[in-house]
Amino acid sequence: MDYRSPGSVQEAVTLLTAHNGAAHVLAGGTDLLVKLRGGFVAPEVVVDVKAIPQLRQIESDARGFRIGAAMSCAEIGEHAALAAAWPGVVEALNLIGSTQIQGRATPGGNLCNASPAADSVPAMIAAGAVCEVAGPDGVRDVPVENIVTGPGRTSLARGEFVVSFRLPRPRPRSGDAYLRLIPRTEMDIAVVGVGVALCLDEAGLCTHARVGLGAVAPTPLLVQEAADALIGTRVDAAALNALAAAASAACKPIDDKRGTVAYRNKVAGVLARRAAQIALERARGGHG
Amino acid sequence: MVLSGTLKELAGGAAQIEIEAGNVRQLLRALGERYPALAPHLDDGYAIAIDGQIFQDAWFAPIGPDSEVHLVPAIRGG
Amino acid sequence: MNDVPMQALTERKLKIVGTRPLRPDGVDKVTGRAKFGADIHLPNMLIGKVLRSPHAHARIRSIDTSKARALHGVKAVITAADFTDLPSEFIPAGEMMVNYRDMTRNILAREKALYEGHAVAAVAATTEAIAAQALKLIEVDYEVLPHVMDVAQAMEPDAPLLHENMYTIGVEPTPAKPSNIAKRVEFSLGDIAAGFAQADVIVEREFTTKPVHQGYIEPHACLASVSEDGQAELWCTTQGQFVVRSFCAKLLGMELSKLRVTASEIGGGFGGKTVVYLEPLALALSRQACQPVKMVMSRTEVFQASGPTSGAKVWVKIGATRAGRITAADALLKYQAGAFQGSPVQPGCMCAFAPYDLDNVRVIGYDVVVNRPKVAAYRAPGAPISEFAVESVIDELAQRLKLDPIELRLKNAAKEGTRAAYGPKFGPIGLVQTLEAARAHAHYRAPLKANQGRGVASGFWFNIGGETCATLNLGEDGTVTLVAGTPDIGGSRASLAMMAAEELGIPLENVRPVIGDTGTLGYTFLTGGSRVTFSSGMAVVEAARSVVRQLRERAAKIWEIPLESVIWEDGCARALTGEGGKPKELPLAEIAKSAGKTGGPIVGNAAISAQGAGPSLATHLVDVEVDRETGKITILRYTAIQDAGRAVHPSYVEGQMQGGAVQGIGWALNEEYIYDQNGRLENPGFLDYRIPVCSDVPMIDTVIVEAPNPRHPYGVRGVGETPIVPPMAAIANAVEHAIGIRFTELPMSPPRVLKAIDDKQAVQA
Amino acid sequence: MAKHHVTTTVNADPVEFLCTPEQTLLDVLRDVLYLTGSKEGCGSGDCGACSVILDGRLVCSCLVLGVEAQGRSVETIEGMASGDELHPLQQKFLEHAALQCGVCTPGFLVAAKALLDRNPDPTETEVRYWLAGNLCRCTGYDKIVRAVLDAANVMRRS
Repeated sequence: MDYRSPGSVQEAVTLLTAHNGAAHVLAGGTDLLVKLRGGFVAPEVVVDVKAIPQLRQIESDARGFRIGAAMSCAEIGEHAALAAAWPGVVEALNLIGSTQIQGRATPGGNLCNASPAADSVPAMIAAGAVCEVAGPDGVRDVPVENIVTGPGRTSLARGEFVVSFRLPRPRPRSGDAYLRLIPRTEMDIAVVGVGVALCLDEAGLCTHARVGLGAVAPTPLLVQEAADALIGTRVDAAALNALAAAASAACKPIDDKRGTVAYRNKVAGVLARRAAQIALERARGGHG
Repeated sequence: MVLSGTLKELAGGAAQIEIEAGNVRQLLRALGERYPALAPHLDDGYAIAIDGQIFQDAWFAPIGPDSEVHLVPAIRGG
Repeated sequence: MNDVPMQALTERKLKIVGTRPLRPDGVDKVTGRAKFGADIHLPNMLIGKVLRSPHAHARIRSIDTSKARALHGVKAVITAADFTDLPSEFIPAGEMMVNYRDMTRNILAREKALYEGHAVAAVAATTEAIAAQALKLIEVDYEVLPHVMDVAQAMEPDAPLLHENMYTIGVEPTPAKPSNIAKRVEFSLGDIAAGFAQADVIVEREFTTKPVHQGYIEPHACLASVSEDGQAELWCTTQGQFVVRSFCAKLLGMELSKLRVTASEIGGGFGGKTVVYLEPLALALSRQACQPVKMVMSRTEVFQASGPTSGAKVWVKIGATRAGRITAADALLKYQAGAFQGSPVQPGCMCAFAPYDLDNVRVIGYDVVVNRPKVAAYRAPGAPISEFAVESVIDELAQRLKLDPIELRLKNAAKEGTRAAYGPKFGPIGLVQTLEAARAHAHYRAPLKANQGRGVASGFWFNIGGETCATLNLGEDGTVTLVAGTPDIGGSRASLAMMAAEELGIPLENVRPVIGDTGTLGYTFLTGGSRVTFSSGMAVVEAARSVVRQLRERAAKIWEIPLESVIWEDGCARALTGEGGKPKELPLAEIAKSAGKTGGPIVGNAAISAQGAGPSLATHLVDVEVDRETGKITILRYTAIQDAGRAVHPSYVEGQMQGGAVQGIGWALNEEYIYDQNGRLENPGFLDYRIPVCSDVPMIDTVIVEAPNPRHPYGVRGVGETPIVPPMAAIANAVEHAIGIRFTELPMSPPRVLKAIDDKQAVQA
Repeated sequence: MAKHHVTTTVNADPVEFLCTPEQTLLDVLRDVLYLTGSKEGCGSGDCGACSVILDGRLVCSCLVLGVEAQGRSVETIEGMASGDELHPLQQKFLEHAALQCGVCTPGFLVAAKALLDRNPDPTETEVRYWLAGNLCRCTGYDKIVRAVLDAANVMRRS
């Protein structure tokens, strides 16, 4: 195995393309190094993308935020403006692993590791984040929900990698939240994860909502039915129950070492309701 | 002396036995002679309780004339 | 010393024992200087690695190591064929009875691989990468066999058989057919049937617990160096360097004197480092290569192949009168031993009802082999499992009798003179004191909110003594080197040095405690069974008293007066018969300085078989909150109360109580082995084998009660093991009081708890 | 695969080493530089025993490649005391008996230092969550948390 640390997107694309898929992107390494050690992957070369400037900065302008895919979750958590605008996304990023993991783990890695249980992905989906993907044919935009195609599989073509995540400026009276269930208080993989983003009009009616679910299907899900349960309502008890039912209904989970089908179905609804209540508080608190 | 559980069965159901012995070693020897079925088990991780006081690997621990003696499994620990 | 109890000094004014000085090895451990198992490097050192079975149960038709041997950089390859087979006989090794036929098969599979991760071969190479490559080149021809993981299934007559030659011991007549049931044990007192006939209320339940791992943070590691003439050095992380020497010498056919074992600092053991895994392999590889060989387990290997404690099924039935007097208690224990016989079912049986004064009691236990790693000791081996069941039933009995659970326990508590179910009568024990302290504690009266509950449970462990040596070397400057043979896992250097300084009347900082290797002391049994402060403490006190006698003798010679007229106090020899009635005085340092001229070096030795360990009993209080929508349990408050006999260094006694309680919390809430259909472990790591993390637990309040052990010069009882006994029942009882559901299966993980809540609602609807 | 030549800073001293691309920073610290204070408890970032501070960030050195240390600054337990003076955290761990076996202690101390460098006045809850990535099986965490809070207190006053 060789190690390369390109200084530009183009250089990285060239390296990744050259090795016919035997090249592996190294961002935070919190998943890759475990796989390397376990012998689950044996790349010819690992391409460390942390020396590429675009991947290591957060830009914000009138349109919104651009988060470098190789920023560490700890760094992102320290960006006050982003945390104020998208608290749910930032909370989700800051739930990934321990303090030590936070110092290394990145949003790009959390997404492209393609685990159904990745904490940041349901929150990013709810927030409507869009990935900037660079590859041999240039740069293209891909909604976060279209990246993961199955456990460990992504829609990225050979030579492609995620450069950044774009989040819009939050609309007035909007809020987002992410909740997950883990058996302990820290250090676990989500058994269920739910991200909710919603927006109210002056009258307090929900005009816009997006709901992302994690760990309840082969890929993180964008659940339109769950969003529809909120849109046009005052996000009252009835709407929240409808949301919970829709979230539970959208689950296609499996029994595994972390939870049962029945458990995931039920808790997805419970967490959707709780996350929506937090998002609602934040929307009423008034963002943007 | 008193035998219980498994050892009691091996001793043909005898629970309370009178044995002349001045110390643990003499007691084990006498016990083995009286109940040959017991003999192979006596060195098999047993401790001796003399008047409630447990002795492990102490052949020469003295036994008083009216002492109550129990054969109990040896204890290890974590 | 063996049999004559030393005069208890508990009334004497103590200057050092009972205080909280800094531990002598502390600075090494906060600066990274301390050398643990994997921290030693030698020139020309090879790296050893183990090939492990991917199957839970498979016959090994053949092993071809030729390709691995041919690989450049590979210096040694071993299989079971490199170890002579040993007969099935139980041989004493210290307090342990060891079956070397099983041990030699556990370190390297012979006829069969009996669990996933069972070692099959090992290699030593110049680099770890080459060793790993060599493992891939070893060809093992397996005939995969049906496997059995569950204790009840393993007891079925048609269950897959692990050992074709195993006939149940303890049933008369011995069965004609082999089975997975290695042993049946029974303890009984009085008349069970008559006892239940007198009962007004009877509670009967069956409980299931999962195997749990000791979870020491330091993986097994060792470094062996065997020279061309067969002299061997072994450095390893172990609870007992002398036990390792006995095991390895027997397994490798070496003379004890040829093998010198040095215990490194040990990164946790809890019983799991009382056996050998890598050590004999490293020695065999080093013997073949004539180079040093270092071996370190990965965390995956630790979970797959080192011993957890038993999973079990436990049935308990207890009857009591309306007044709350227990009339009869009955229990049936089925413990998993793992791949070879030797579960802790026997102590499990003996401890089950030990906290109670019972006239009619029976406990039957079965030791059953299954296709899992061979169990190893884990903190109070066997007791937490049976006492979880008993303490849960006691709590339910209290509910049915409308009695306070502490009140019910007090009505039946064992005390001095109580006959234990396993036969003997207890000496002085402190259960009643812990129960009264619990009832008096503010925690017991603190208010609770909705979905919150409080639980109580008590626990018992025997504690042991055993073969122990210690040496005190008095230096010419008056400072003392204390050599003990028991590895220091939790601060025992401090408690031993404190007892030595107390006896000699010198400052603690003048005593330097070190852990001796097998060449420096006589046989000393391992650190386990909560025996170190008791046994090594007893040996240190005896050695110190020998030093004091020698010091008095030297002073008597110098003053030319009889020994009898010289006393020892405050670190000085004193004679009352001085000029003009003025007492003569010689401080220790003065006598030490002239020792060469007054008869030679002053050394105190003790080699004892420590007898008279006193049981330690505990009562724990816990408050929990249950999230009814997710099934998640939160520990809100915890108080551990225990009889320490006497706390030599109270901080480290509290530490044992707190650590044991939190291990118990993990056992109760989330720790379990998860195997797939093929008997392969799905969670061999700290990510999914969930031991408690810092944010999972509150502060663990402690109350030390002291009912001195008359058999120890300072009244010491072991304290290390008892604290893991009460937590599982205390938490299950608290959960029952919070949501009205009694959990009889561990762990009480969120999916299990939520299912129970939903099932209950379904029934009510 | 040829070894990489890495120039870095360890505990404020310039250090050069050779390592293969596969070797982790922990492997390099322990087996190349013989700084064995950082321990390997799991090799997967789940126990924190290998905690080091990399350019001011707390990380698990088992999840960092040795080659990634090029041009960076690494702080390990060996650099925590200054001369013969223990860091207040080290002193408080001793005073509170916040260690039993001691194998997790270097990781806890490095992690706690990283916390107090950022937050000189943490609450008990903040301490517990910050240290959740450091496993201790001996102490039940009680005395560790007390030691960290006490050290923070002392450091604020001095």
